[in-house]
Amino acid sequence: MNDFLSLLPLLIISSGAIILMLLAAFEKSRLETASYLSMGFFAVAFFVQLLVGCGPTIVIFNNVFNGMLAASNFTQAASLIILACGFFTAMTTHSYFKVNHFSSLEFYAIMMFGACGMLLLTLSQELITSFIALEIMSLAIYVLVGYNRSNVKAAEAVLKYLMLGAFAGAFFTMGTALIYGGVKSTKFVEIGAFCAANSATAPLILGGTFFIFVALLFKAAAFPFHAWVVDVYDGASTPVTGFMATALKTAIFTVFANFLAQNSGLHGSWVTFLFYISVLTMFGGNLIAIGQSNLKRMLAASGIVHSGYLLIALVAISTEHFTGSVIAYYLAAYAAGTLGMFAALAYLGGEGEKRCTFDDFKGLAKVRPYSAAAITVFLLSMAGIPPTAGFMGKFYVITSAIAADHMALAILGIVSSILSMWYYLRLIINMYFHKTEDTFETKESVFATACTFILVFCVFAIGIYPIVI
Amino acid sequence: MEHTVSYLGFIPLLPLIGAVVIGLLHMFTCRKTPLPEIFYGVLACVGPVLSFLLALVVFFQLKGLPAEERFLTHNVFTWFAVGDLHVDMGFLADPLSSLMLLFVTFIGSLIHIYSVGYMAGDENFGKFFSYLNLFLGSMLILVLGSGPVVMFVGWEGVGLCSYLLISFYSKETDNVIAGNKAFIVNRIGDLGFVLGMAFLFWAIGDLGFDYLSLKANVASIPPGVGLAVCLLLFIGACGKSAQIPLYVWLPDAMAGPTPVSALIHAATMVTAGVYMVARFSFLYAHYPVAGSVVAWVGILTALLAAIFGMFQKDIKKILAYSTVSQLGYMFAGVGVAAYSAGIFHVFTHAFFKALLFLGAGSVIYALHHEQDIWKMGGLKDKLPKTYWTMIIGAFALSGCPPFSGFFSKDEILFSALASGHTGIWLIGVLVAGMTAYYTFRMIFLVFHGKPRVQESFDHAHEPPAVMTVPLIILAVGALFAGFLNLPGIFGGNLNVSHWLAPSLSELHPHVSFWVELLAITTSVVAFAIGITIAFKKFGQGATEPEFTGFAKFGYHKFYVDEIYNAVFVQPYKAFGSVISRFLEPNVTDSHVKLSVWLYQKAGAAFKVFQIGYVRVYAIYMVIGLSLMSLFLSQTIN
Amino acid sequence: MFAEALFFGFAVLSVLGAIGLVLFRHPMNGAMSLVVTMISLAGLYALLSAKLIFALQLIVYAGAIMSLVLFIIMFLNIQDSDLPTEKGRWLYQLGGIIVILPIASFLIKIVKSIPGSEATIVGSGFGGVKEVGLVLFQDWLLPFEIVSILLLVALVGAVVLAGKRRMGK
Amino acid sequence: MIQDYLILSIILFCLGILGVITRRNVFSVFMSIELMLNAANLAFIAFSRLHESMDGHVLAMMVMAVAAAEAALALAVVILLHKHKSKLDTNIFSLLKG
Amino acid sequence: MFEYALSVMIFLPILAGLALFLFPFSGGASRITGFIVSIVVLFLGIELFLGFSGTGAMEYVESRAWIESLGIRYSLGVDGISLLVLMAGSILFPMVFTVFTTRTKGYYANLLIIQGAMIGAICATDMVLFYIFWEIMLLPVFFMIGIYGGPNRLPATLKITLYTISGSLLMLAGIVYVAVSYHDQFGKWTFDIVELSNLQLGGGMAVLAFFMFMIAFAIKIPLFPFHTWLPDAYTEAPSSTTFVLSAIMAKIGVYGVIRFVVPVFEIELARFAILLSLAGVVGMMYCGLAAIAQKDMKRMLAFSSASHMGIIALGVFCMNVQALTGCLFQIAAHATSTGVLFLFIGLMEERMQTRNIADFGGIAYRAPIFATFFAIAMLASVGLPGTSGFIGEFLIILGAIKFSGFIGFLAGTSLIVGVCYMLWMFQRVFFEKPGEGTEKFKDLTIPEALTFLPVILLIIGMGIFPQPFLKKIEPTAQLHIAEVSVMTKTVLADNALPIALDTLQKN
Repeated sequence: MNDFLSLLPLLIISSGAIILMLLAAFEKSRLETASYLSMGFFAVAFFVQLLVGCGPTIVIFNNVFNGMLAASNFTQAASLIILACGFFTAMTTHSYFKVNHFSSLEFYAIMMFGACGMLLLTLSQELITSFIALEIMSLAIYVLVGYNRSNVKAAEAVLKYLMLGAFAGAFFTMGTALIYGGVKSTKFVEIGAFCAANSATAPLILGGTFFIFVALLFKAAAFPFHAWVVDVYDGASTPVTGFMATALKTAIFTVFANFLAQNSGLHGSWVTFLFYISVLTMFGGNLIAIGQSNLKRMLAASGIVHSGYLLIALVAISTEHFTGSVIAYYLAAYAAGTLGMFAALAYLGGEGEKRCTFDDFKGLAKVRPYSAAAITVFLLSMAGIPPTAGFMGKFYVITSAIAADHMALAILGIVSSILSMWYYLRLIINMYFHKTEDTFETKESVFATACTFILVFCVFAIGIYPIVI
Repeated sequence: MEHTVSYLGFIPLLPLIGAVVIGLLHMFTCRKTPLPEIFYGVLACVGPVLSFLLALVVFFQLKGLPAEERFLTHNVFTWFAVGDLHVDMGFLADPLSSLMLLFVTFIGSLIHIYSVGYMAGDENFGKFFSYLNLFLGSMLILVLGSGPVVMFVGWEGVGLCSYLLISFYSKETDNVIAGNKAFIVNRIGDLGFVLGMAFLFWAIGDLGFDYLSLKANVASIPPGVGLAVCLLLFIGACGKSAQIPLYVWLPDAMAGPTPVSALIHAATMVTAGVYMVARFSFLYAHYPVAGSVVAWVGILTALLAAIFGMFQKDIKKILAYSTVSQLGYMFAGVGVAAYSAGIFHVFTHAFFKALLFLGAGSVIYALHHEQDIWKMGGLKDKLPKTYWTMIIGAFALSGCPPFSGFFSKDEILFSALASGHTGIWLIGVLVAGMTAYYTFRMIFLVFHGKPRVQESFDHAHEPPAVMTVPLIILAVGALFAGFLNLPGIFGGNLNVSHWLAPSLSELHPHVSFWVELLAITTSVVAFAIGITIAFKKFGQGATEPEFTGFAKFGYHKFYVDEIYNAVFVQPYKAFGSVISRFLEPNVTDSHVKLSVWLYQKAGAAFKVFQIGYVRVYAIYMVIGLSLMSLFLSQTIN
Repeated sequence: MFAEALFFGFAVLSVLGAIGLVLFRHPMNGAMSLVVTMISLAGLYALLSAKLIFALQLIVYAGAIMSLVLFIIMFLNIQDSDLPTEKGRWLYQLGGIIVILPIASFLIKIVKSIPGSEATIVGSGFGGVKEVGLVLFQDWLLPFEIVSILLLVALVGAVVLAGKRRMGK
Repeated sequence: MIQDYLILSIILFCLGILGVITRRNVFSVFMSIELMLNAANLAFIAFSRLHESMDGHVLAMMVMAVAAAEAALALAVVILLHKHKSKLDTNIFSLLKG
Repeated sequence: MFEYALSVMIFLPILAGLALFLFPFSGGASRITGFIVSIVVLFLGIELFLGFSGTGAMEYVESRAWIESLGIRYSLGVDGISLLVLMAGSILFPMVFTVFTTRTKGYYANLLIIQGAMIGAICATDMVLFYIFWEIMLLPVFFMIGIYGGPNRLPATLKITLYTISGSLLMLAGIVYVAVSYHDQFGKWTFDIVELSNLQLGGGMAVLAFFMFMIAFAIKIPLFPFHTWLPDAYTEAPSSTTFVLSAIMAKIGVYGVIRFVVPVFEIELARFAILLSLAGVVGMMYCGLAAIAQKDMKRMLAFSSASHMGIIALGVFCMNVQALTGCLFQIAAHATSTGVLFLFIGLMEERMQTRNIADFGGIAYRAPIFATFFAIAMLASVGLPGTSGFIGEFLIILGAIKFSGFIGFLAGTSLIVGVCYMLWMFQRVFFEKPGEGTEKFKDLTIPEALTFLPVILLIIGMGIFPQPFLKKIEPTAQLHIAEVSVMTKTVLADNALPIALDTLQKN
């Protein structure tokens, strides 16, 4: 029964997706109905997930699924974040599609399929399952990115994402093959057992993990696999970008942590590698972000930086008593800030996302003070200024890094955080300290603002009452 | 030993209260309906006079005690106590301070009274008296303070008041600059004072940081520290008492109203340095080296100021340099460990210098603020009271027996000789002659001969009684004060020396009668030569000479001000400009600017990599992969 | 012996096909050479006693997927002028080989380190439909199930991206 | 023996990479990725033979399924791109950059 | 009744400020609200001061679990170190609302939030809590300068914000390092400063962490050469913000060093004390020199403030009771004098629409009350005995002499440096012939005079009766210094000049 409960959110979302898909077949169904429905599904799934108490680790339906799925507090937290992201994205799209008419009902179905893949990804304890879940998620996101067919930029974005994603996926399969060759199994547990028994640096394991890391790092937009992310975020429509930036990253890092945490030998041998990757990711991301004038591109680049922080947390996870709390907390904090940011951009962007650069937001505070304040809160959270959630997230990451004797990493993380202040403040400065040039008239629904302000609340709530799992 | 008397604190407090009350009244009324001057005048004089009366009480109470127990203290409250440091806001009246107290309050009161007449009609009448009271109050704190820190309060207080009063006519930029100069130069000296206090504290101050405790523990001071303390304190004294190299502010201090000059030069401020050295005589007595430094600095200052004095044409400047010169004597006195002689000279000097300044004030008042002696002349008949009183003052200043100055100066020169400082003695004698010369040069030019500017001469008239009475009182003092301390050769009583003895750590070298006689004779001869030359040159009226050669050099005060300006002031300002124009934006801030610049450039450079071709992105990935695998293949053997 | 000769033949064919894919300018030619590679691979699977996969490779890959690709290529009616000129292709390919060499050497180093690579005799059931089916439905039920979701997403996605659509409201 | 299969797999995989990074034709790139997946499949089968377990066969089937799904989507994207520019050059699609 | 006084003092202004933001208040209503809130805080502060017993321990402690897994607590408390800083933060604030009367609600709301956050930073005894308030107080400053500042406000606000945040983020790493070391040594998580002071740190990492702390505080203080943000920020900020920055916020930097660096990094501090104190005195002289070349009055005062902060910071590095107590006292004294001076300049700017020194002249004749107040504040700032400025400076110089004769001498030059530019400015602005603009210069109105009078009286009162204040802070200073171990003292002695050394041995 417990096994079933753990799967229940996933089932709710997947059946919701199918229902919506079927609904799309009816001429009469309205887009708004679909958005309400998907909100409802996400909300129900969220609360179910919240109510499902979870022990340390449950292997779900061990007999039937052969130990390929496992739930823990960490996966529960991750799926909560993913479901919340889905919920808020659905809220955001509700008003976004009022001014941008390119959507159809399938949008929500595909989004929920994507969420489904993400949930599977968090639960999976086996490489090929992870791969399929990853592909479900990716394919859904590809479709969402390219959903606006009339927009050539979206098409370009989907091209880039699809090509590079499939390229990275090929590495994943090759890595799986090598691991299979080395271990004779693709389950995390058995890989861990093998590494414990033999050496974690056996050539096949080394090569296999390397290729798998490449694929995961690609999805996480780590250096040097980051180049796509800026263009794809730019090309995708704003709510999709928000969904991508938060939920997808959550799923990827969850599986990444699950994979690493099963396996102390593996973790130990890859720490140095991840160390350099995380440093390069943070600084590369900052350097890209500083030169951007488009907000979505800047946020994409800052997403790279945040991936760098998450990699710090990965470097620092202790395999002995892995709880993933630091990663989950950081993801939650990051998701709240980023989603809020994209939600605000989605309704402030106006028709066809005409307001998208830093300069377009000059003087926002004079005309729409509350929206400006909300954006400020999100930016500050992303920058890691107390008392927002972002600060506590960064604080945990640094604490875990120093506790794991990675002082250098902590300091580099902080330096990168300093660098990132630059572009976050730039937007605040534009909003507050410049003369108004635009009227910022928008036609958003109450959902968009509600979503933004709930997220403001979340940012503070997560920050002030950090429930560490 | 010590006796606590609770009224001691009132002596400085009374003028201070006066200052606050007058100040507030003036501040709130000056813009609308100023109060009548007489109101301020009375209010201003009450404090000093009452203080003087209290000082008399103190004096007689002390006198009633046995010589060793002549200490009256009053610790009003603990000022601050931190760790071992314990500073009381306390007052100490011993023979030394009581003597100072007496003449400071006495002369101060007279100057107050005189000022009522002198300042009549000034729009800032109230402000003036507020400052004047504050000045006197500060000086009394300085004198009465029970320890160096309390003394420092008065010390800085008089510095502040001198600033306020010198720049009193603040609409003229020069006056304000003179005030600034006084304050800043004093502050330089204060640095020495503070450092000296600090060293003193760390040496022995933890056992009690007042004079009596310090004196009791002076034996345990490490020798090096003690010497340093002496020299540092002397720097403070140099600043306050206008000694080389910090004397430059005093002549400029003439910018203030004349009674202020009188107050600064006679009763307050400049004597503080001498007083301080005498106060610390228990320390200086252990360090003859420090004493010699003091004495030499003093006598050289005396010489230098006398040279400058010979060539000045501003009546107040002449008097100012004479003060510097006399202060030099005093330091020579305390330097050769003749503390009582030094203090006695302070005492007599207070009378005749106040007299001379107030007299000069009368002249200036009579001539409508004319200060150039080459524009005066023949005023003897017009201003008889002023003339006669000033003559007395001049004799006293020049050291003519039996005027007060003679005895005190002679005592110093004699002590120098007796303690083996022959060089100091010789210079002292020379300066005595020069003093007589420039003093009487002034007297002759101002009062004798024919009027040089007829118009102002015609309008000149004797000032009112409120100004002349103080002159007369002071003249009496200048005439007879010397007899309070008749030296041994005249069958002397040495009253003052004996009175001061409990306060001072003085050595009395035994000397022969002949040495004493030699000293007196030479100084009388020097005086005679000086006055003769002055009479020859100026007695019958003379015209203003064109200064050439050394005279010009002397008139321009050896260009010391200019040198200071070029060596200290301008570089200071220039350095400030360099910092704010160049260093601050380009050097100190460079780390910030550089990092920002680098960051932006790097960002711009990184943009190039985001080329937009999907194939290129794949190439990035593969290059990264390839580098990593290159690295990883090292680990496979 | 025969097996080795077959392996060699298939290996050469598949590599040639792959090289053809990389080198041919026109995608049609590339697709054809890829088909060659895939068929050779099917042969290799057969050599490795993977009977089911051999069949699937021929049916799904060489058959279904490649014919889909070819269909699309023809559907789009690609003219020569539509194709990128790719002038510096040779240079790129040279550089690409240099860049890829470390990866290749890394992988080959890994493979070389595998001990005991001589193929043993396996039972006749190995790789058969029934046997693989048993493994699939016993041990690998979950991936099999979720592949259905994947295909569903691909289906809907392809329709959304390429198909006709009634615009939102 | 098995090593030879694996080396062949590696050669094909690297050729696939080469195709991806050197070609500008969308189809070629896409087919190169298919080639890489095929190389991985070969590795699966080879390892499967080595371990004498049939898990590798199942894994290869899964990869095929994924490849099919990806192919479907990729071809849809190709059609989408062709509608926009009637070209198959990836370099043409570089509006998003900087 | 005063059990929660500290929490109230922190959160009342913050909540009031947020309420002002969220609800439509008019500018006037916001000002009244701000004034009332600050008066409440003022009374709480005074009540707290009077009730403070001065035993050296923490008083008014509030401690509540917050983030249990890391031992982070919501813990507040006041001891001698924080008392006077807290007083500065609570007593001086109402002035802002009475002097600047015509601003919009955002202005007052920001000020309220600054006050709450500053009090929070002062009272927090948990390092993380401190850090949080420390960062929060910067944000309103950022907005104040950016929205209400002068013409070059953008670079100025960016500079101060980025500069300070850089420092404080480094400090965050330091904080975490300290807590992690504590966890390694004692096996439990805590960020409480009292417990962390038991820590024995050593090695290169400790030095690194020490510098992270020091850089953060050095930037905030600001210590040479990290002061370069200051002139721009002080000049461009609206006067109320400059007041807050100079009077209180800079002091929190010094306070932070005393509170967090001295107990934890005593050995590192002793090792680098000579370097740091040199930075202090060099900064004092450098900024003092720079001040004299300024044409803008506010900029001059900004440099002057930086110059004074150098001396105040020096008081910490000398590590003896006198210097430390002097430093703590001077924190409050300087807050009163410099803060008031900045407010005065704000007033002058409002009246004359210029800050250029050359545009002024002869104000003393037009506005005697103003001139007198200004002069008193100025004299306090140059450390004249009888004003609040003297006691602290004297104690610091005294302590510095013990620490090192050379440093003491350099510190003493502050007596001279300060006077030079202050008198120069006073001459140009208040004396000399009245300029065109100053002819109509209005004297302080009665409300204004009543606003400033208490502070002016405080300046004089603190100069004449410092003991009631010192008595409350000195025990803590004693304790603080006593905790500095013998080893540290020997390290210190290595730096001292021989002349100070033999006095040291004697004690």
